[in-house]
Amino acid sequence: MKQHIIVNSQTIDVLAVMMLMATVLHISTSRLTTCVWAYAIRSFILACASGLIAYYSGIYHIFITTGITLVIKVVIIPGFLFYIIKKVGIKKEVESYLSFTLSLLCSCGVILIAYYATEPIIRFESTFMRHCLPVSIAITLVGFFTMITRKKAITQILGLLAMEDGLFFAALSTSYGMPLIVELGVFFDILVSVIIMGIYVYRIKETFETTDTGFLRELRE
Amino acid sequence: MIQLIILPILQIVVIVGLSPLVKGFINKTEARFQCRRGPSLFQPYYNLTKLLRKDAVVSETASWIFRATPYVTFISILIIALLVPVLSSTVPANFTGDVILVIYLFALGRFFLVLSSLDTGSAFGGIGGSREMAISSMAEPAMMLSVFTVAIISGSTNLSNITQAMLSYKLLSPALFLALAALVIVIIAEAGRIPVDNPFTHLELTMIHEGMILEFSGRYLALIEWASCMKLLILLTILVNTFLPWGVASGLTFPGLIISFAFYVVKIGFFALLIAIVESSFAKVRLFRIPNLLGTSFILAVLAIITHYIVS
Amino acid sequence: MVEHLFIISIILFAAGSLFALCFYRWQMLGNYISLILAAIASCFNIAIATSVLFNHSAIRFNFLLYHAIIKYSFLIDSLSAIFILAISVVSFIASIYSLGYTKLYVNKRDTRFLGFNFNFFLLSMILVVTANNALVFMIVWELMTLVSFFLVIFEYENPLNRKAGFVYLFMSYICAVFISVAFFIMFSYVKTWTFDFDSFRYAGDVMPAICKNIVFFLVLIGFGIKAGIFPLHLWLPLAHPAAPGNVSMVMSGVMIKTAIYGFIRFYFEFLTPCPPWWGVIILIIGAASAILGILYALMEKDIKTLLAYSSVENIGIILIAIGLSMIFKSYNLMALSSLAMVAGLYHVLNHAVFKSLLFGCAGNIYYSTHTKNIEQLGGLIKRLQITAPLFLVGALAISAIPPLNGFMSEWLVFQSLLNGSNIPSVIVKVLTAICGATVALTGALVATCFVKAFGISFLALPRSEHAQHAKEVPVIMYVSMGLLAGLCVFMGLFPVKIMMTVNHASTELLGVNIAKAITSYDWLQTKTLQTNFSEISPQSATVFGLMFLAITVGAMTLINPGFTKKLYETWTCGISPEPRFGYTATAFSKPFRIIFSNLYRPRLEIKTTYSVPKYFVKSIMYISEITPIFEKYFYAPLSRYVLSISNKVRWIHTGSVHMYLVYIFITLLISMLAIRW
Amino acid sequence: MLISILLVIPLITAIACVFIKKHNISKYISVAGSFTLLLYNIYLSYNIYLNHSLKELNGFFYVDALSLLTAQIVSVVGFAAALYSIGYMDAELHEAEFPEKRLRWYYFLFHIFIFTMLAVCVTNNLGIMWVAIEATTLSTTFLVGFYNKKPHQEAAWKYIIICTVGITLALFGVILTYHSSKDVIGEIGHALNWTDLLAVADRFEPHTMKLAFLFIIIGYGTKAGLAPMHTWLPDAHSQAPSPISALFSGVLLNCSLYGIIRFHIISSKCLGPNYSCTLLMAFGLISVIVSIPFILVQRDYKRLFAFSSIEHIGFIALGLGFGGMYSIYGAELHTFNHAVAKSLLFFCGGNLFLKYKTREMESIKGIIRTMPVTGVILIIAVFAITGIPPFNIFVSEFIVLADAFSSGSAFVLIFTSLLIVFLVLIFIGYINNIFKMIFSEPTDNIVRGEVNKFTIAAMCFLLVFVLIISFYVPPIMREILSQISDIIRNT
Repeated sequence: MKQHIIVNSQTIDVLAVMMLMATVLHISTSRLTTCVWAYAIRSFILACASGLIAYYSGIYHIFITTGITLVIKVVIIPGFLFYIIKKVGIKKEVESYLSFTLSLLCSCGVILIAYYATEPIIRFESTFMRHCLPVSIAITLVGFFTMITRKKAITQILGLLAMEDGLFFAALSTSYGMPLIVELGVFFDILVSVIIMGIYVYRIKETFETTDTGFLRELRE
Repeated sequence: MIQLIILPILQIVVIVGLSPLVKGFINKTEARFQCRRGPSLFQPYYNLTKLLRKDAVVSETASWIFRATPYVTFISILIIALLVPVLSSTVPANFTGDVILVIYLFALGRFFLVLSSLDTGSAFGGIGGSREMAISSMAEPAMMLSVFTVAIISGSTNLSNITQAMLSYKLLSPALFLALAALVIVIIAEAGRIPVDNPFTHLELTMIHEGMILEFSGRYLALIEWASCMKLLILLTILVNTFLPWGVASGLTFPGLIISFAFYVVKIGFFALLIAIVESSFAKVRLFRIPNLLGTSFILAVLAIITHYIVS
Repeated sequence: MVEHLFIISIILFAAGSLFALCFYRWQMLGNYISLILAAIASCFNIAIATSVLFNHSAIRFNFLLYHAIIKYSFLIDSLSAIFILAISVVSFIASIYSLGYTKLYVNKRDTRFLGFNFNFFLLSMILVVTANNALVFMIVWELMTLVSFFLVIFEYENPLNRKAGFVYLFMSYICAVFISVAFFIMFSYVKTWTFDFDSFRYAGDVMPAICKNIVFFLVLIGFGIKAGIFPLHLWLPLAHPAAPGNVSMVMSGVMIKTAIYGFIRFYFEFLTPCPPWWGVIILIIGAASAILGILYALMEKDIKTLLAYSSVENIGIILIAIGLSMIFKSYNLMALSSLAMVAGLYHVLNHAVFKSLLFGCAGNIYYSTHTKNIEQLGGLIKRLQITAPLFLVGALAISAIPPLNGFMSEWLVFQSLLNGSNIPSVIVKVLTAICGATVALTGALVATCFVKAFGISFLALPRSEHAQHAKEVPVIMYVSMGLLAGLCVFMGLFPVKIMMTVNHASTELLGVNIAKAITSYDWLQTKTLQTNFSEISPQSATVFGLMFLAITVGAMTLINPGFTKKLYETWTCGISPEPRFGYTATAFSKPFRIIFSNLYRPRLEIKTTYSVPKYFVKSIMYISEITPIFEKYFYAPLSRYVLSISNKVRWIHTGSVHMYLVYIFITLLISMLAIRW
Repeated sequence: MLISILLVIPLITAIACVFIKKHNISKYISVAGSFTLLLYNIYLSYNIYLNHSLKELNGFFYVDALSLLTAQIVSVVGFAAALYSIGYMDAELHEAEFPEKRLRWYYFLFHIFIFTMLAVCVTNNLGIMWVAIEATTLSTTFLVGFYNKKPHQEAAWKYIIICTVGITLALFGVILTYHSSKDVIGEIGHALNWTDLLAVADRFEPHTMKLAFLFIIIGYGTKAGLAPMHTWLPDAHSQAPSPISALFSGVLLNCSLYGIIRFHIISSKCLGPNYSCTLLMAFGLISVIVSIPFILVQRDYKRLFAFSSIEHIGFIALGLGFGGMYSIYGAELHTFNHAVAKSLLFFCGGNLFLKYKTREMESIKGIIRTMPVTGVILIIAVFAITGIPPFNIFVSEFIVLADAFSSGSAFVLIFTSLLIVFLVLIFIGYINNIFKMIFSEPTDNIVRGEVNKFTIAAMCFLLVFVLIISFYVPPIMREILSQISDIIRNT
């Protein structure tokens, strides 16, 4: 795709920042359901972004991606998560190793690092979409960070999904999405992995009477 | 011909014949020092002849080692007698071996003696044997080093060559002197004289050599006693004829031999006297002081080597 | 022709091991077949070695079976031939000895693996000294280690044997690592991807001095471990006693010599020219090993451990000779260097013979009494009537008593030490002289040690039931030992033959043939040894001795024809003698324990228990043991340190998934920051 | 068509296994399937040997020597594992460790696992490669948690969480690579095709590529068990059924390493070899270091083997990092050697577990008495894995180290000398732990005798490879290896 499409980069950047905000919301909230909602919202924004990009760049297979995103990430996965939460009957509070303020500070640091690391790249970047790459890395890292701090299995899944969102956004914004087959494969994998994790959350609840993965410390040196 | 037949016989005769006399002489002089008349000079001969005629009592525990030992000891000393320049500096059996062989032949005798001492299964034999080995292994390096000094100075380890070299090498260099001092101490230790060992004691706990031969009797005892006398004489001979080879005949002329014999007797006599003086003026040192004594002689020998290397 | 012999012998060894393995029902039969095959193969190898030595024709093989980048190439030059000779002679004896010795294990345990490993062991040693390629050398070297390891832990029920085996394995792995690194460094300068020794030969010319020194030390430690020099001897006194008698015979007799072979290969072929101080270091290490080895041997009660320590001592003496040879070489005194080399190789052969003899006799003792502790023995000379004199011959030979072979090599060592006076540097001169004194001291201590070994275990009264009821061993065992004893005498009486044989190797190594220089004729018109210092003819000495013997005996009978011996019990202050009165090994070596007390650091403990009235002693217990310095102050702390460290580190596997994620996260962030620089 | 068949075989086998209800039949089907796979793979490898590389479906599949070796390992170990599974799983079923109907799913997942790994090897598209690697995780999660007891679930959870996170990072790496290539790569359909990327790799945007390779090595490194991302590995290996553990350390790690290597090639063409080589060396050395204390002090033999896998992967990474021709050659040889030897070890471990019902090493005694064959094979395997001559791993290590020394750069020398010290420590730990089990008096309550025939057969099958490579590397393999080292150094 050598031909350069002038995408209205402001909008994309705005969307990027909104996704970041959604992620931060994900950190700052203490309600599990809110986290899931945050995920749904972020996926929605992602879908919008991909739609825009598809529209502007005229690479139409991105529309397919958009559709799949809407179906899987906005509808199915949150639905599945709500189902799991109800079925397993997890307490609604999010338990964390770090206090919320502290984890917010940490995530700020992480975001800074993301910008710092990508600085040489975006320096050479053409004028548009300067924020996309750092933001997507930031989202990934913050998602990773939540996986570390959150105790419950389900919240770890959410963190993982956050990482995936960042990833998708990176793929879309920096290089107009990957080849379609790859996208499909990735979607499939994510779906399956979430389902498997859900199953395991269920099983762990069955056997350990808790979904706090901090208690899984049988196997150690 | 004469060199090959007469001289060896002569040497053997001198060593075998004179050795009891030396012992007798030392005893006599010591007796004199103690203001006794003491036994006659020829008492050792009487003892030996008496012993040789006696039958033997052998421990029933003992094995063939015990019976073989006297012969082995005696013969090893006899072989040594061939290798040492006694009258003439040209030793007939020169090719047979050198001073290293001499030292190791002594070791052969000792080896069997100690074995026989263990063979009887009595505690005294063991005491004597283990002490003997301890002392001799302390003495060995010092001896070897002092011999090395002479060997390196004279450029050979064959005793006769050493003697010849020494004949030409008139003055007594400091290296030689140190080596001599070392060797004297070693000889006292090897021959089992005071202050290392007391040949007269039969007090169990102080015995070394006597302890080993406690079970021997009859001709066995005779052979061993004789062997020890010869050992002393041979050590002295090595001492006098390598370090102070004055008057040793270089040729094989009859008068030359006579003269050198006279010199030999005098020198041996002198050292025998020295031993007697030492024995009657010192007390026997404690067993575990002996290493210090021998250590001293070792240090002297090392010094000898070093001085030689530094000087030359 | 000879090439075929070599290949046939390899095949025979392999076949032997397989035979041993595949007979399950008739294990004994399989064992016999394998051992006989091994014996035949050894004979072939003897033939090869002699032909190589006397035809001056090196033999090369390149087996087509090649590796990723390496050819399996072997070379038999005269140096290898000398070692093949030693190995094969001992292998031959050991094989036929084992025919008897393995009876010890019949129906007690699975002898298949014994035969299997034994054959492979012999084979691997042959291959080690013939390998002509670094990788192949390492392979066969470790093959040797492995099979000998399995032989060491053959009786693995005994935890001591297990420990011995593991220590042995660890040490020899370290040894292998050092040697490999030495090869790597040399290789990095030679840069031919075949790893052939031919490319390493005279690699010394292209290497910078610093690398050569590093390689020197690597090789020193690497082969030093195998040779058992102090303080790397740790495994040796453990492993050799643990192995079955026939095996420890081979291990102590020749396996440790392969390390000497390695030293010679490296220092005289790969790393030439070498600076004098290398030789000096070897000399000092040799002296230290000799003296310390024998000092520890002196304290031993276990006869096989005692022999193992004395192997350390003999390796020391060999190293003294090798070191001297290096020094002379570096000062370009080639003739003297060759003399020293001859002395060293001669002692290699001698030690192979008499140490195997001694280990074999120790095996006989174990066979008939089932104990190796000489305190338990005594009076065996009346029971093992043939083993006793054989052991005596071995003891005399190892104590360098003329006219046996030990004396000749020691004499040569002394001669070469004396020749140290030709060295320009004064310090080295003095050092050689002091080494001479050390060798003398060692000799005396060896004599003491073996007087103890023989006297305490064979003489006096039996001190235990085992010794009481000892029976003479099967014929084959003492016959094979008899062969070795004969060799001892022969090599002592005809040193020139051996010397000439050895001389080929040193000639090829150093390019100077000293055959003419060091032989002359004595009055018996037999060749005798002579150096620029002196000459010696053991034959004539022996002849004189026999003459004197005849004379003395004759005289004795003349003086007292009706001489009678009355048997009576030993005088023990009037009590009838008991076994407990006899001197024990501990008692015998007591003076040395006191004299060298700051080396041994003996721990004494006397427990006295009184009976009810406080005046009568019921029993007195006397415990005396010596601290092995290196084990206590070096090896033990090291291992403790490593273990504690690793225990501390293991907390990182906390088991919490969050923690694990943290590791990844931190790694990610750090490296993201890192790549900006 | 050649390559597609390679993928189809395990797929069919899997489906057949799951649809046949009776596990007695399905187990033989699985063996047959994996055996055909093995044969076919040999045929394929001969093909590659003739014409160096093979493309299919207009470049969607691409097989060259590098992928061939990995596929080869997959099929060899796969067959051995399938064979072993029969014996092992029957024994476990006999012990009623799990309900019978689950066995079908075992074989199904087993072959899906093999399928995904083959897909990793043969695909040309880096994105699909990522998908396949993620698919390996997903297909094996249930195998790790197969017995579905507490520790197994825990292990499975850690496994899926850590690996998915890592993999996600790897995907980011893929995206960044794509991003850095987007200015130079042309037609979008072929975007992310490795061959096409490599062709133009020298014109990539370097900074992005740097970041990309970083993400890749951390992401795929997690799956490959490079420290400090290795933490899932010991748990998963110790809890999975032994054949699966064998596949894990024998094959799975190599597959993810294969992923790293592909990117390593690209980035070393784009940035010059130093960058990626340094990263590989760093992570490799860290892995070796980290594995040491756990090998020195260890209670559980399966964990021990797992940690030694970490060490060996680290060694391979180092070998690749040294970057010399022969060091890469050696490293690739090492992958094969490690695969067979380590699988062999895990099989021995499986037999021990069947016999003694425990993974605690101090409660296992006298193997050589109770199970002579397993004991002997275990000895050989241990010697092989610790790199003792004359066994195969020694050869590869020797070659790698020799080349590292001859490279002459001080940096490499330091790494190598450290590495050698560590190897000694690891050896000591190994022998100390294992031989206590082998040579000792067996406890009386253990019945003598082997577990069953199939296990022994599988072990002998691998043993043959170990011994052959120890003394002789067949010319075809040598050719393939040298081709690989050419590919990696893209000369």
